[in-house]
Amino acid sequence: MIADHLPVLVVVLPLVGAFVTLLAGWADRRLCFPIAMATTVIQFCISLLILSQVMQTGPLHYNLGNWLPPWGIEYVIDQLNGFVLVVILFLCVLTCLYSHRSTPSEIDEKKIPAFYTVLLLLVTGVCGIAVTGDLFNLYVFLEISSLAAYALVALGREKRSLVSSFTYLVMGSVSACFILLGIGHLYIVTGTLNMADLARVLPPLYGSTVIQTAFIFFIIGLSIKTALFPLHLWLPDAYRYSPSAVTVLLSTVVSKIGVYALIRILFTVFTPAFIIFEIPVMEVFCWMAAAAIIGGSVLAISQTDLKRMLAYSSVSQMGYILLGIGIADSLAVTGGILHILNHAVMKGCLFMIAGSFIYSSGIRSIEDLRGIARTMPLTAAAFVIAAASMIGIPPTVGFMSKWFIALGALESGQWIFVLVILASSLLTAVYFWKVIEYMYFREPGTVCAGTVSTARDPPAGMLVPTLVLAAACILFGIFVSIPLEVIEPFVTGILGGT
Amino acid sequence: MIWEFNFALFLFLVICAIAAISVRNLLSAVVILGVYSLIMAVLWAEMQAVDVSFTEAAVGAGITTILFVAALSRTTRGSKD
Amino acid sequence: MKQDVVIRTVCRLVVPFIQLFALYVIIHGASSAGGGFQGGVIFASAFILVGIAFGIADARKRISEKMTVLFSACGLGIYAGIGILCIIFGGNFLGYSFLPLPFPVPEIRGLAAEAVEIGIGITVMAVMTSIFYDMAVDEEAA
Amino acid sequence: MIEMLLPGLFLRYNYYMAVIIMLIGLYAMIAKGNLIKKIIGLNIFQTAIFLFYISSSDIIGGTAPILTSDPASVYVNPLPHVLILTAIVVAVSTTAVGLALVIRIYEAYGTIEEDELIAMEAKE
Amino acid sequence: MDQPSLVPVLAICIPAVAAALILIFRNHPTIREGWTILASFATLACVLSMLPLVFSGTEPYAALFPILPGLSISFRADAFALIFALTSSSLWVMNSFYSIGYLQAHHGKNLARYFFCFSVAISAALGVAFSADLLTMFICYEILTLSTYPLVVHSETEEARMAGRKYLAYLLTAGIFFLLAVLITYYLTGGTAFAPGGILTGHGSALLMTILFITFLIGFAKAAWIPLHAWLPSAMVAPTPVSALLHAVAVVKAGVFGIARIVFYVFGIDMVSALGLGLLLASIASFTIIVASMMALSQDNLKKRLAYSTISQLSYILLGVALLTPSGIIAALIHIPFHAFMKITLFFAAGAIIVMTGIENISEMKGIGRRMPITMLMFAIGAIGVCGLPPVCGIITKWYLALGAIEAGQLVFLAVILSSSILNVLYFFPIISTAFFEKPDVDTGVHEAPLFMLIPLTITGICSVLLFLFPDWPFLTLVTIAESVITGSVLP
Repeated sequence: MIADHLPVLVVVLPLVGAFVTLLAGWADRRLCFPIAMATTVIQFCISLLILSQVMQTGPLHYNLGNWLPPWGIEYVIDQLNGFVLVVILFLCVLTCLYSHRSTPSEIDEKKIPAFYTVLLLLVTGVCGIAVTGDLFNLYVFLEISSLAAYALVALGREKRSLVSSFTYLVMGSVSACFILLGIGHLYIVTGTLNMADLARVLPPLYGSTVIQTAFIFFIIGLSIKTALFPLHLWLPDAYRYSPSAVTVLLSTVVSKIGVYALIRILFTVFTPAFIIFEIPVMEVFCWMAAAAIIGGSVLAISQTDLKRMLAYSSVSQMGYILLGIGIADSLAVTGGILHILNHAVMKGCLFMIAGSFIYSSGIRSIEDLRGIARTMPLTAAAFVIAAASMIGIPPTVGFMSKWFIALGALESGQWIFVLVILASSLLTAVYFWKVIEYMYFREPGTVCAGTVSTARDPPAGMLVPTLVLAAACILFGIFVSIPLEVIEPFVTGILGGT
Repeated sequence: MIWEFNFALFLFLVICAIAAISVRNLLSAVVILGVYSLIMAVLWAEMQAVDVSFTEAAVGAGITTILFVAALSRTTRGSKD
Repeated sequence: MKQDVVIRTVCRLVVPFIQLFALYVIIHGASSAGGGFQGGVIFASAFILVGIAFGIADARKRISEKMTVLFSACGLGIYAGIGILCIIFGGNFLGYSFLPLPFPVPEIRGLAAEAVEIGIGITVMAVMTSIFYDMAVDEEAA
Repeated sequence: MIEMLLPGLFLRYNYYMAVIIMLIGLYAMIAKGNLIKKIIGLNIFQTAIFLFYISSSDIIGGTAPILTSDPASVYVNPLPHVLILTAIVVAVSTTAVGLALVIRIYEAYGTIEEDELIAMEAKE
Repeated sequence: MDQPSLVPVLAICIPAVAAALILIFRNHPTIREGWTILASFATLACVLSMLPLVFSGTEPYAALFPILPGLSISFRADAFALIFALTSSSLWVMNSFYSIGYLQAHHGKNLARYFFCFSVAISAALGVAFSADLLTMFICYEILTLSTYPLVVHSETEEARMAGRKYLAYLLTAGIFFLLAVLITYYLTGGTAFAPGGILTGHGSALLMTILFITFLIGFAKAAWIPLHAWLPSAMVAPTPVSALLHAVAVVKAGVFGIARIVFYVFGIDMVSALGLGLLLASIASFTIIVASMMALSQDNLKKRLAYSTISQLSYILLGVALLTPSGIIAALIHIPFHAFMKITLFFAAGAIIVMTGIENISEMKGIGRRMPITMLMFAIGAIGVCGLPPVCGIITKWYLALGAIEAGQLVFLAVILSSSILNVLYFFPIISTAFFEKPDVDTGVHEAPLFMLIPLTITGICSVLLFLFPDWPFLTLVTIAESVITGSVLP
């Protein structure tokens, strides 16, 4: 019986969990973590069940309140959101585990219940985005997750986290407004908000300027959300100044769900027929993504702060995903979607490591990491694996998605993007190798010699998620057919055969 | 509906919006924002959106203004621009 | 402001009416203009008014910060509980018509919708009030 | 020429107004250095979008979508109204979070002017 | 004929497992180094066990798992692969003993990391040898690059780090080109598995093929052809066993081996000769041979001189490949093990001198042959071999290479070979004469290196002679089989 209601449970559960956490925090602060952890773990199990159902029986449909679409809100889960749901909840579980040990040193004791409550609200938001088949509902969940994200960023102890949170809020609200405008335009013309319905109704209207305007609004709004290159300005500060666990969440869950929304709107609502043949927006999109890839890498090279460097690297890596989508070739899109998983795994691991350095030694600057591999061997080893994956060295996950995107670019005859991808691998290598060289091949500097020599690998609560992700970097690289099995039916569905 | 009346409301709305962002005293700006919200509520009532209008009056003109004033009471009233 | 007798008196008179009106708005949400959200906001504004006119401490006596947390959780519990009850009785989430009540279906829908609106109203009231508390009170003073 | 345009213009002038107000709000968010002003701009921007939605559902001669006994009455489309109710909730939440941040920024830095904040951060 | 077998995988896994064990026992020097020795013998045994099969014409083949249609991780131990694998694994045994001796005397820190990376590098080198398709080769090739980087910067001085950066910059950039070439190949043919006679025939225009070929060549910068050679001399700051690894055992050999694989198994002799790419490669190789030899003349640092000598010698292999004639192929393939044995002897000797006397420059080596007679004798054997004089194996290469040049009707390359031999003599014999015939400034008596170093270098030196006397087993036999497979596809 319950099996039919999984799509809604995955959203309601964290919402209830959030308030239970709040109440429990009132009684005893130590209760918050187990509740939050249990919630995310159950959700992860649910998401796995959902995915297996989708793989067996095709897309799931769920009508809230038994109202049929297009009047009621419909939750639709196909391979894409099933996949995304599993990915983000996997990261949520690990982040939650990680936060248990990392947050007490970064957040006021009093705010721990608030932290877990908001974290679960964030999870509610992103799960809602993932499962909903209704545009307006998507907007609402987007705002719930964004509001939670602003609050989480502001929880940092440094006072600059407040300013970065405010900037994030302003940018995020503008993007949400654009998305709302886009939804409004679509609604005025079609009178429906259901995505599948829209896809049915829209084709005769593709020539309409209103539809094109709506499309542009969506693109702008979601570009800000996903921090596409010239619109990324909020991202480095938000990543740099938030508590470690929050950075992990932002870089893996929040940014990925933005990309998911973009893919959903591009391919399900507007369909490839529109985005490829009606307006040449994908061309522009590809160039912007290419600029993001190169620009993000170049900026990352010039950073001295580890977290900030990783943040710019995120800008670059999001470019990969968007490039894969923008090329709109079935191989490239497969690569782009695969990179959602890959980047979540790699970047989650890297930010966890950056957090571990801060936790064990207080070191944030790359130069102070000299010789830290000797005292934190496991953390440093995980860093090497994740960095190799970011560079795209086989047999790690990063290699596979680059392979697909580059192959897709080749197939569609866009050589220049192949070169961009390959060149950026080199740039990525430059900035990660700098860190690795400092960690492994230098004596501790005079300033931080003491802290480096007393640093130890973090407690198991932080180390285990890090190592799990590092292992995932290699496992998914070798067994890449597992995620591909999920992605390929979706891509075939929207773009025809591979 | 009487479009002249509507149009006048719209003009007021624009004037209020401009005033709200250009007045240097933040408290005045907030109060003007409240007025703006009220006019908006009236407009919506005119457009048959009674429940929305009702909400805007309660939330936009009411709670939001109170929140702004509360925030101002803990920060500062002056603004450079 | 605290010394202003007129304001304090007017407030004392007005607050019960505001609350009554809020309840009216909540209850009639499903069938006329209004609803849980608007009603909740109006209810909260009553407390906020008390806070402004008599000082935060006085408002806190009427509804403490812990109570706001409790209320918001309860409201949410009503909402989610009814949704899940519908699932238990074989409908979809919030599929009211499946609730086994001895009334005709439209009535059940109406009743369940009311209950949900009340839940929303309580949550909104509590959250709004607590936001106001957070903003209007210095952390040191609290 | 103008005579031909006028009916269309008047029919849709609320859309143009909405766009103008939107631009005012956006301008405030980008150009104003005061954080409170930015939030005011955000509010204006959001309400303008709501106005846009409501205008879209407005039918001349329609009645409010409240249940009446007369089945022949023409309703305006109620769906945008429901959407806007939700959107208003979102807007006020955003405002509340923003204001809370402003208060804490003021406590930490003693100013809510963007340029002064940047100057202070650069000094650190 | 393929025979499903996991032995190639086992050969690759043994060093990898040893690497893990080394990491676990990182704080117990004896156990740690015991694993290295044990693994090296086990690997050698594993590789040797495949010889009878290959001699009888079967090829152990292991397809691990498919990644995509046409893409899989697969290994095949054909004769061609075994030439390289046998070289690497047998020299690893020697190098392990030598490393222990050398590092106890020199650079004695971070040893766990050293042995770990060494094992991984060997594993990757065997992977390159056995890989049955381009993707597997690329993966192993990249791992080889990364695992040798910590070895290059082992001493952690600023100079070492600079060398390491240069090393990575060259090889990772090259790796990108390699990847691009693999991508294009996969895109054109829908598969990446090697096949004798090539897989690219009929899959693109002449221009595209030429570009692809050049991309592959750049991709194999490990072959150190000029102008992509600069990383090799600067990597000389590494400890001597690492230099031996780079020059003889794994790294540069992986480069030339890769090029040979590409020419014979991806493009195919037919296409390469039809497009005139053989001539292109031969010109590059000739240029490298001559120029690198001249550069070697001007080096006073012994290891640097050896490095330039390597660059020159590697291009012998490339030249043999480029000639595309049976004798040329034999010359190319046989030079992989022969050069390895000779060069490792030279490096071991150079390392022994550094450890015992601290001398790195040739001009300071007056009379060192009297103090370290065995070491210098072996050095002389290696040098004679590299010059191509009997009774050391180097002459066999030169013989076949000359034959190949004549077969191809390109007498200009014959001239290149001969003039390079003269250059070799010019830069090696002064060392020998300085060592043996000049009087030392101060005579300090006989100080041979410790046995851990002396024995391996003696063995490799003697092996170099033995390979001249009995070249058939196993290398020439393997080479003949490989050659017949390659040319057999052309001339049935």
